[in-house]
Amino acid sequence: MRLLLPGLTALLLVSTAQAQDLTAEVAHSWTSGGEAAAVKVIVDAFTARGGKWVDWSVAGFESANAAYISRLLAGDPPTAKTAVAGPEVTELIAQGLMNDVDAAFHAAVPAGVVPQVVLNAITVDGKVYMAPTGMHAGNWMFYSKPVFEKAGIAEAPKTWDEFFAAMDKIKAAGLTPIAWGGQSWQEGIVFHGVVLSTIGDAAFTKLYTDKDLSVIDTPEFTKAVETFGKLRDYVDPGAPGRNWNDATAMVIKDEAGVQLLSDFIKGEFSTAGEVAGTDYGCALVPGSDSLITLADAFSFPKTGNADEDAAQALLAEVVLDPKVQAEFSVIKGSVPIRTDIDTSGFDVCAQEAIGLVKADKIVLDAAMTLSPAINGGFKDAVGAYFADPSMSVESFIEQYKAAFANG
Amino acid sequence: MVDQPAARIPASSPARTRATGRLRLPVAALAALTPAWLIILLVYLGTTIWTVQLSLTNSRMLPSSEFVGLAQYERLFGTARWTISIQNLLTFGVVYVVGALVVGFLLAVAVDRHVRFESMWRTVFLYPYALSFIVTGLMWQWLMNPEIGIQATMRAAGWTWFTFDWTTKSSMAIYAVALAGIWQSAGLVMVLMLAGLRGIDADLWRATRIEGIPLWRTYISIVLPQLGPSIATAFMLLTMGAVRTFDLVVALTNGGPGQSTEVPAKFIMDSLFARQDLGLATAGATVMLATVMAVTIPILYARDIWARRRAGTI
Amino acid sequence: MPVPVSLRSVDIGYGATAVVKNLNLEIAAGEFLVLLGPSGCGKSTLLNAIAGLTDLAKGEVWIGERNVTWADPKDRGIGMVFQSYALYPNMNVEKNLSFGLTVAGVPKDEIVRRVARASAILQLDPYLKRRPSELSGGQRQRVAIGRALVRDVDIFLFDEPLSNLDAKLRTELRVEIKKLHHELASTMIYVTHDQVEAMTLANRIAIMRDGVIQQLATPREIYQRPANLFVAGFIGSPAMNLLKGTLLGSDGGSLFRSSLGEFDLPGKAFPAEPREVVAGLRPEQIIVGAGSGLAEIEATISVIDAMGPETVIWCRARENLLSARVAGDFPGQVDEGITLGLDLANASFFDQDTGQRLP
Amino acid sequence: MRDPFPQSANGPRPDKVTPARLGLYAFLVIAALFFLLPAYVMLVTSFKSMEEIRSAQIFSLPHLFDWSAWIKAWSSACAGVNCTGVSAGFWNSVKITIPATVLSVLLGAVTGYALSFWRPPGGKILFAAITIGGFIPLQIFLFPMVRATAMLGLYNSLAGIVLVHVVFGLPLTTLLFRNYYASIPVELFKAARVDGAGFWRIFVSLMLPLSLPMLIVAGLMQMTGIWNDFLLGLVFAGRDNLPMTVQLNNIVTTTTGQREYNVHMAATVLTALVPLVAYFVSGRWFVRGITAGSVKG
Repeated sequence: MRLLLPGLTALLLVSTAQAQDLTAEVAHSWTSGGEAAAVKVIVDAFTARGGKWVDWSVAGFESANAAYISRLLAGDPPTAKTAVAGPEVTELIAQGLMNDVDAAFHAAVPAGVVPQVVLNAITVDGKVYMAPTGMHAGNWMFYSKPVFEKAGIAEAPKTWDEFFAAMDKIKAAGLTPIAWGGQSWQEGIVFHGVVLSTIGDAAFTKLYTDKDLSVIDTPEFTKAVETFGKLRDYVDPGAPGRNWNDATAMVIKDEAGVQLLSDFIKGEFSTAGEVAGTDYGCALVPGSDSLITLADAFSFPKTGNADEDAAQALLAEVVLDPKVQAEFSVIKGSVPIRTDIDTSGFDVCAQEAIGLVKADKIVLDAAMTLSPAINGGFKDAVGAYFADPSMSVESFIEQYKAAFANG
Repeated sequence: MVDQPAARIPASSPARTRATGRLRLPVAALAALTPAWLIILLVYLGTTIWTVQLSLTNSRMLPSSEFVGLAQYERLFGTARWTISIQNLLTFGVVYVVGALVVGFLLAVAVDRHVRFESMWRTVFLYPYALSFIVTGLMWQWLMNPEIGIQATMRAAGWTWFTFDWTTKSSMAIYAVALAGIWQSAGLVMVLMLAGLRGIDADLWRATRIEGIPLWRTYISIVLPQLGPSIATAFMLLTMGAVRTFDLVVALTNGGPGQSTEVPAKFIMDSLFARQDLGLATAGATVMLATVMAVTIPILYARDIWARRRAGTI
Repeated sequence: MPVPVSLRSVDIGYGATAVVKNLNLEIAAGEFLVLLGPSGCGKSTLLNAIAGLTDLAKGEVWIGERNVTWADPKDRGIGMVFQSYALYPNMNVEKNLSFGLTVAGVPKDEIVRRVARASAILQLDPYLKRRPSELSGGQRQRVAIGRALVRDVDIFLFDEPLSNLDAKLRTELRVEIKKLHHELASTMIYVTHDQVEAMTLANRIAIMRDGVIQQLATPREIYQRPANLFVAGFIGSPAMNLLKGTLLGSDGGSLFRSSLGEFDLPGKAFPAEPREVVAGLRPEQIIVGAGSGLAEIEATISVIDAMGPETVIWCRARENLLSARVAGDFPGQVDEGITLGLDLANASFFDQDTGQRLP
Repeated sequence: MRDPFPQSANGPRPDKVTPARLGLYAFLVIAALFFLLPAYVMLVTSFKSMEEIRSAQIFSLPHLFDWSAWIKAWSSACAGVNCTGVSAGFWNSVKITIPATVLSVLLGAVTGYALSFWRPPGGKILFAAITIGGFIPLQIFLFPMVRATAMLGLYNSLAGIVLVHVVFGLPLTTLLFRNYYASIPVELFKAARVDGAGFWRIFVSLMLPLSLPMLIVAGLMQMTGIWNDFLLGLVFAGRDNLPMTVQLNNIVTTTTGQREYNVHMAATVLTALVPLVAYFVSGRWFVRGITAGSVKG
C-alpha cells in the first residue's frame, strides 16, 4: 500500500467503500456539550463518505480505559479509540494489538504540514499508527479584563515578576488573584507551565521526552518549583478540590483575576457569552514563548475483520481532512494538527497558538512522552506540594524525581 | 460477630444428631452449596491467585508474564501516597464506622420513641443510601466549600466566627469525607438497629418501667447489649464499605488537598485504570487482601472456638 | 403491710376500641384475686392499667389510701411477673434481681440482704451466676418472681406467668406461688386463661368477657352457682351439661319440662308464668343407675373417657349429649343402655334470652 | 415534680410536653436538616438556569422554576453523539436489575440456609472466604472476570452482566441470610426434619416463607446496589444492554468538558427514582424484615 501513490490510495478507499460495510464502532470520552459537538463534525464527515458511525462513548478516563482494556482482553475491541497520542497507545502497539494507518495518513497529509515532534509521537517503527484530531495547549493564562482594569493592570504580565506584581494589585483591590482549581491534575498542568517558562524549551524536552533527570538538579528547576510555590499566596481558601469550571466561573463573574490552565476552558467562557479578547484575555504563562501541546488521536485496534480495517482507514482519512480538522478544533477549542488549514474561524487565542505551531514553537506535554504511571506520580507530588506550604523544595524534588521510577 | 453462635448448639445440628454425624448430610445440601463454592473457588480464589501472580510481574496496561520478583512491592512501599492512604483509611474507617453506628443508633432510638410521621423520618434518613455518589459528592463539596457553602452562608447571616472548612484543610479533610460517608450510611444502620429494637420483647420494656429504670439506662444497659446481631451486621457492612471506599473520595475531594484523603482502594483504582500500572495495582490489592485476612481469620476462628466452648457448657 | 386495690368506674380505650367499660373492682388487702377469661377479654389490659402501663380513659385506680391513677409504675409499690419472663438477657440471675435496686440507689448491703432472701425463698442459690439463656423455663420464671420479690412491694401482679411452661412445671410453680402468697400475705392479682390455676390459687375470681366482669366470687361459688351461661360454660371440665326447657313455677315447687320429659322440682320456688330456660347440671350432678331417687332418664353410652381416679362418660339421650362423672372402675360399655339420675334440685337455671341465672 | 398521687386524679394522665419529648423532636428535626441539606441544594440547583447557578448563592431558591433541565436530563441530554437523556437505559436497567436481584437473593438464601442449618463439611471455610470476599474492591475482579465471561461466551450479554452481579452480590446476601437463619429457632427445622421433609422441601416450604421479610430486605439492598452500579454494567453488559447509570455517568462525569450542573442534578434524581420509590413502598417491610431477623435473648 505504501508503494501506491497517495491519491490512488484515497481513490481506492472511496471505491471500496461502496462494496464494503464501513461500520466503525468508536470509543471516546468526549461526552460533554462542546466535546460532543466537535465529535459530531467527524461523525458527519465519516457518514458522508459512506461510513457508519456507532458511538461508544464513556465519560471519565478511568471508566473508559477500564471498559476499553476489558474489550481488548475479551478479544472484542472497538474499531477505534481516542487517546492521548503517547505511551498508552504505544504499549498496545508494542503488544501487537494495533493496526497502523500509515497509508491512509500519508494519503491524506502532505509531508511537512504536521509538526515533526507530533509526527514522531504517532509513529512507531516508521509507521504511523494514530490519527490526531488536534492539540490542546496547557500553558495558558486566561484573565478577566474588568478585573485587570479595576486593579490597574495595563496588559497581561510577561514575566513572573510582573505577574506577581499584578497579582498583588488584584489582591489590594479586594479580589482573588488566581482562580485556582485545587485538584492535582490541574495543578500538574500549571506546574509544567511554570517549569517550561523557567527552564526553557530545550531543557523541557530533555527532561520530559528524553528522561534526562539531570535537568531536575539544575537551579532553574528549583527556581520553577519556588515560583510555583509562590502561587499559593494568591489563592483563596476555597481552592482545594475545586473543579476547573467553578474556577473559570470566578473569572467570568470577575471575582478573580486569572486562571492558569489549558485552552479547553475556553468553552466555558463562550457558553457564558464571553468573547476572547473582549471580555477576557489570553496569554501564555508568563515567561513562555512556546506551547506545551497534548495531541488527541484516534488509535485503531486490530479487529481481525477486513471491513473494519477499511473503516479504520476511512476514519483516519476523515479525521485528517483539513476541513474536518479546522471545524473540529474551532468547536473543541483545540489547535489543529495540520498547519495548512484555513484559520479564519478561530478566536484570537487559537490564532496565537496556531501561529506558534507554524513557527514550530511547541514542546510535547509529558503525557505524550511518559507513561501514565509517571504522570500520575507527578500529579501526586505536585498536589502534595501545593497543598502543604511546609513541604520543602528538596523533598518535593525528591518525590517528583521518584515518579520517573514508575516506568 | 455476625451470626449468633449462642443460638447454634452443635448438638442440635442435624448433621450431628447421630453418632455417625455427617453421614446424614443429604446430597442436596452439597449440591445447593455448589454455586457458592464455584464462585468462591473460581472467581474469588481465582482472582486472588491472578492478582498475586500479576503483582510479581512488570504488567503495565495489560497483563504481562515477565517476572520481576518483589519489585512492585518495593515500589509500592516506596510510594508516599500508599503509606498515606493506609493511614487515612485507618482514620476514616474508625470515624466512619463508629460515627455511622452511633448516629444510626440514635436515629433508630429517636424514630422508635413512638414519634409522629415515623415513616417520613425513616425515609428522610434512608434516602441517601439510594443516591449514587457521583453527584451527591458534588453537593457535599459545595456545602463544605468555605467560599460558597455552609460557612459562607452562616457568615453572611452575621455569624462571622462560624468556620466549616474541613475539605480545604489537609488535617481535617478526611473527617469531611467521613462525615459525608456517615450521611450516606447512617440510614441503613438506623434501619438495622430499628429492626433490632422492634425485636425486643415488649414485656421487657414493661419490666423496666415497673422497676423504674430510667429510659437512658434502659437503652444503655438492657437494649444495647441485645442489639448485638444488628450491630454486628451493621459493623460488618460498614467495615466492608470503608475498606472499599473509593467513589466517595473521588466525588468529594478526589484525594486532596494534597494527599490528605487518599485511600488504598482509590490508589488501586488509579493504578489499575488511570495510570495503567497493573503490577502496582495488584501489589496494592494483595497487601490489602492479606491485611483483611490477617484481621478477619483470627476473629472468625476465635469466635468459632468461643461458640463451641459456650455450647459445651450448656 | 398488705394493701387493698380499688378500681373505680374505669374505662380503658375510647369509643369503638374500648376494651374495658365502666368497671368497678375492690380487691381486699392480702387477697389473691384472679382475673380469668378467654383471650381478648380485657384482663391483661386491666392488669396493665393497675400497673400503670396503660392509661385509663376514665376512672380512678387506688392503691391503699393513694390515688395512683396518674402515678408512674415505679411509684405504685407493685411488682410484676410477665408471661415471657422479661428477664434482662445480658445479666446473670443475681444482676437481674439487683439491677432495679441498684438503679433506685438502694444501699449495697440492703440489696445483698434482699437478693439473699428472695434467692432463699425461691431456691435460686445454685443459679445466681447464670444467665437467663442457661436456665430452664421454670427457673426463669422463678427469677422473674424473685425480681418482683426483692422490690419489697405491697402488691404482686402476675400476667399469665405459667403459660409458657409445660404442664408439670406449671403445677409445681403454681404450688410455689400459692405458698408464696401464704408466706407474704401480700395482695396478689393474677391474670390467666387457665381455670385450674384460677380455681386453685384464688381467694376470689373475677371472670371477664368483653371487658366486663361477669362474676366476682370465690372459686366455689363460681363453680356451684355460675352467674350466667357464659360463666357456666367457661368454668368446669367437662363443661356443665345444658338442657333447654320450660320452667313452670308455683309456690310449693316448680316443674321443668324438656325434651327428656317433665320433672318436678320440689322446694324450688319460681314465678308462676312459664319461662324458656336452660338447666345446667355439672357432670357430678348426673348419677348413673336407677334408684337414686332423682329424676331418671334412659340414655345410651357413646364415649367413655377413663382418667384414672375417675371416668367421664358421654351419654346420648334423645338429641342431648350428657356427661357424667363416675368412679374410675366404671364397668359399662359403649352402646350400653343406662339409667341416669338428674340432680335437678341442685341444678342451675338460666334464662334462655338473657343467659342470666335465675335465683 | 408533679405530685404523683393527686387525690382527684381521674382518667388519662394529662398530656405533658416534657423536655425529653421536646429534645427528641429537636434531635429529629436537626438530624433531618442534616440529611436533607444536600437534597435541598440538589433540587433547587436543578431548577436554576446555568447562568443563575454561576452567579447565585447555592441555597437560594431559583428566580423562576425552570423544568427544562429535568426534561433535558430525561429525554435529550447528550452523552457523546447520542442525545437521549437518561431514559435510554431505563429498560436495560430494569432488565438487568430484576433477574440479578432475584437470582442473587435466592443464591444468598440457599447458601445461608445450607450453611446455617446443615453445617456441611467445609462450611466454615466457605463462610470465612465469602466474608473476606466482601472486603475486596470489586474493580480488582474486572479483568479476570472479563476473561472468564469471554471464555463462557457471556461477555457483552445480558446473561453475562446478571452473572457478574450474582457473583459480586454473594458476600452481602449470604451474610444477611446466614445471620437471619441463625436467629430462627432450630426446633422449627428439626420438626420439619422429623416430618420427613428433605433439604429443598424445608427450604421452599418452610424457610423461604419464613424469610419473606429478609428476602425483601436483601432484595432492596441488592436492588439499590445493582441499579446504581455503573462500572460493571459498562464493562459486561455490552452496548445493547447498557444500564441508565452509564448514561448518567456520561452526562455528569467530565474532566475537561462543560458542566451543566442543573442537568446533572436532575439526571441524578431521575436515575435514583426507582430505588427511592422502592424504599417508599416497602419502607414498612424493610423494617419489619430485619425485625423478624433479630433474636431474642
